[in-house]
Amino acid sequence: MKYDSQKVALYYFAGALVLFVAQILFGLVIGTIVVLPNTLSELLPFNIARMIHTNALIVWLLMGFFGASYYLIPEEAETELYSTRLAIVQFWLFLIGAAAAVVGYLFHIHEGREFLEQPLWIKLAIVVVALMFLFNITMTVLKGRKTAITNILLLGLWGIAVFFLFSLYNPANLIMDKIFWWWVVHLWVEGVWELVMASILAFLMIKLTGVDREVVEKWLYVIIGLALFSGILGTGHHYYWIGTPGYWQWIGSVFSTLEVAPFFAMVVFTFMMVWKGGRAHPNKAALLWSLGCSVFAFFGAGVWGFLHTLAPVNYITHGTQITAAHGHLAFYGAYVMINIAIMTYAMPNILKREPYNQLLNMWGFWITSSGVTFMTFALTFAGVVQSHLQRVLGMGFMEVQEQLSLFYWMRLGAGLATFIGVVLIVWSLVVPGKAKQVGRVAAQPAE
Amino acid sequence: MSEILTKAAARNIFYGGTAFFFIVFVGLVAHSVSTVNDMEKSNPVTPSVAAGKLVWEKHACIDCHTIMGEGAYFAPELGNVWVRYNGREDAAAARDGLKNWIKSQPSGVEGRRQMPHFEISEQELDDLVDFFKWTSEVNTQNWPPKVSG
Amino acid sequence: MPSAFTLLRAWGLMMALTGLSLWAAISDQSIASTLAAMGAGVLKAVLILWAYLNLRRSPSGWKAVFGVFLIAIALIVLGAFWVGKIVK
Amino acid sequence: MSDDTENWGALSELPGNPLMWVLILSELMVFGAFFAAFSVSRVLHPAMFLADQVRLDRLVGGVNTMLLLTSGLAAALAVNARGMGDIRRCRLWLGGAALLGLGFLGVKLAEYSDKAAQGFGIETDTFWTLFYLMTGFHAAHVVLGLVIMAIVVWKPSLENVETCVSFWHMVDLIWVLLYPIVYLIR
Repeated sequence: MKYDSQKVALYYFAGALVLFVAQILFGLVIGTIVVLPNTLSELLPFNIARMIHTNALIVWLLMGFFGASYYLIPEEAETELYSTRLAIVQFWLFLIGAAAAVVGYLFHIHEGREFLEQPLWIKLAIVVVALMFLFNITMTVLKGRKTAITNILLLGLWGIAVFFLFSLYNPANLIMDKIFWWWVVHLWVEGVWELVMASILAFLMIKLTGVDREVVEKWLYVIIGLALFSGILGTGHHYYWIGTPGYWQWIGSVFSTLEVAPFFAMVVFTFMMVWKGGRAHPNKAALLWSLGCSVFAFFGAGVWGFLHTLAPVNYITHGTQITAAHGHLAFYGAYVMINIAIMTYAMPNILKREPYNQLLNMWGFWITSSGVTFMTFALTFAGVVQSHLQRVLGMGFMEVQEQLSLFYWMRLGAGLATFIGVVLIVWSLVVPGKAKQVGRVAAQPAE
Repeated sequence: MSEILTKAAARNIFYGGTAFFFIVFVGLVAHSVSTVNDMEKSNPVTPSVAAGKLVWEKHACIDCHTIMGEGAYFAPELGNVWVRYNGREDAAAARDGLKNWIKSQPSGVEGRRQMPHFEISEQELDDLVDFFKWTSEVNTQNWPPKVSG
Repeated sequence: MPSAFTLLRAWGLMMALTGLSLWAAISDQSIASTLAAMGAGVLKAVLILWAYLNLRRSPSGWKAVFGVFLIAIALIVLGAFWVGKIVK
Repeated sequence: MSDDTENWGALSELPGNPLMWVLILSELMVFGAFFAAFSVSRVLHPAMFLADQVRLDRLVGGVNTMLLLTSGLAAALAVNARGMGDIRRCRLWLGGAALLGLGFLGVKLAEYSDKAAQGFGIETDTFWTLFYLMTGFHAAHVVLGLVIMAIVVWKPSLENVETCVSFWHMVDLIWVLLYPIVYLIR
């Protein structure tokens, strides 16, 4: 860490980790309600717990992106942040807004579109927070060095803000509602978020492998080119059955098949860089998360996405547990892991510690990843069975759900493992390692 | 020097290509929106349908149910619930059936998923049913494959 | 860069192929005209790559990539056509 | 195009900017998928495809093929002129290529309005959906190619001309495959 203002990222990483734990806890709650339906049914209905689970995820990922930007932009732009104070004010506003939303949800104060349940005033507050953030980082980049990484990161972050504006538009016609709801949801996670992810990954590759910036930035352009050339029209795979014309089935099938390509390129990219770089960076855990990120994103977003993206397949699987399986692995691989990777890299630097608790952190990696992987398999099997019974044989929904309870128990178990892994990760990031341990890790020679 | 030029050009091609795909996307969405507007002529969003959608949102129904396959997968699909209740043949019975079902929740049956009790007025219930009826008449390219949803 | 003569020759060939496939398609609807149409299309694609895009100077890896692409398209199209004939 | 500092890996071996080749290869995949989809759909709905395909004018498609091929020749000659340092002639050839491209679009528009007048729209049936999507998406690329040409006429560096013309040839390449598949093979 070269610039004092990078420290402000710590607020965001801390806030993100708190919400991460909350997200997993509420995931356990709804996982439990699925298998033991009478749990909390009066006090905390499924729909409320579910919106906290998903909203906490989105908010903590965004918070991690903000933190990552505050950490890497000064270093890339080679200048202090435009305003540290603004960044701190922005953090508290965002955290208080998120907390207010969650407390409000518990008292049934919410709106009713999936993932966008925040009351209007919170949505407006998010817009204000986003503008503060964008102003701050844009000013920083403008006064400093401009690199491909800052360039693409900024484009991604501005895109996040612009497409969020569509959350304010809620027409009475459900089809129109859905068409533009996807402009937030899809164009975020399969569009501009990928730009943020790819630029953070590129930054980590430069730092961790020692490969030339030139090489990394070229890869970065290839990856994001593939991502947006396929991802924008890939939105078509959400327009199959919502009242839109039939031609979307062709567009969605063709373009979203290509959405695998950028994720594949990311895998090749990270492994090539590590292989070519040949430098043994002392922060092995950060490298593990970076490599894991590209691999899990490829499987979660790429492979599991392709699994049900072709219109004839989606006709049968749409809205079943297959979607849930894909959602869990894709979010974990692409966005959870990139956040943990940058935190694992940056937090020791900010806290002026040697890379510490690496072993614990890597245990966290393996346990969490195994948990999410097992969960994905359980849900995939559940989805296949559900698709067959409900969509081919025409059995009733509740009847089919009873057949799936074994899978749901397995999912809950996997969720517990995930939770343990998450605790390990958070512990390893927050609690300083023992002095002896630090010494031993630091003493390891670079190979 | 030329190195920098190549990368600057790469950036411009990325922007240009992205703009191209986005324009094509916007054009197609604009066309789709016009077909939705055409459809509204035969299946208009009446004030009660619009009010019903607000009831649907007020109680965050989508965080358990799905509608046209989108939602939380915890409770049945409601995009075609009107058809499932045989509303096309006997509208009055379907309306009563749906309203009574909602009013009778939670069932309290042990081991069965519970739908919470919502404070919904008679008027709101009618609006909600109108909303379901409207949704069931949307051309969803024959989705879902079975009436079970 | 290919010489103007090379380009002109490729252009002339492609125009002739277009005329040929058009004539074959209009004059009869047998399998021969299908083969002629698809063959002319692939041949024109090869000429575009070879002369216009100057791929003859590119490494064999790239030639293989485009070759496989064209062969795959031709096989899919003709295969589907053939299956359609059998089914009918 | 490939000294050591400018190494984009295999992409450096192709004429023009490497990122344009990312775009071109993506497009080839997209159209390849559409060609496959079209062929398979024809097997599934032989009667519909036969009845609809008869409505297409093969001659119009042939004329368009020739327009694009000739435009491609002009574009290739523009690269040659630029390679010899003759910027004025390069611009002239590019202008000629663009004019022929406009001619292609004119014919295309006339064809669309004729079909629309006969009542064939994008939602009429699977054949027309695919016809409009494929040819429409291709025509959108022609428009994009014209925009790129305008930019390159303004800034005609060798790399720019090569990049632009590579894209233009890709548009040709797709059309020479699209023409037999959609118009000729019945």
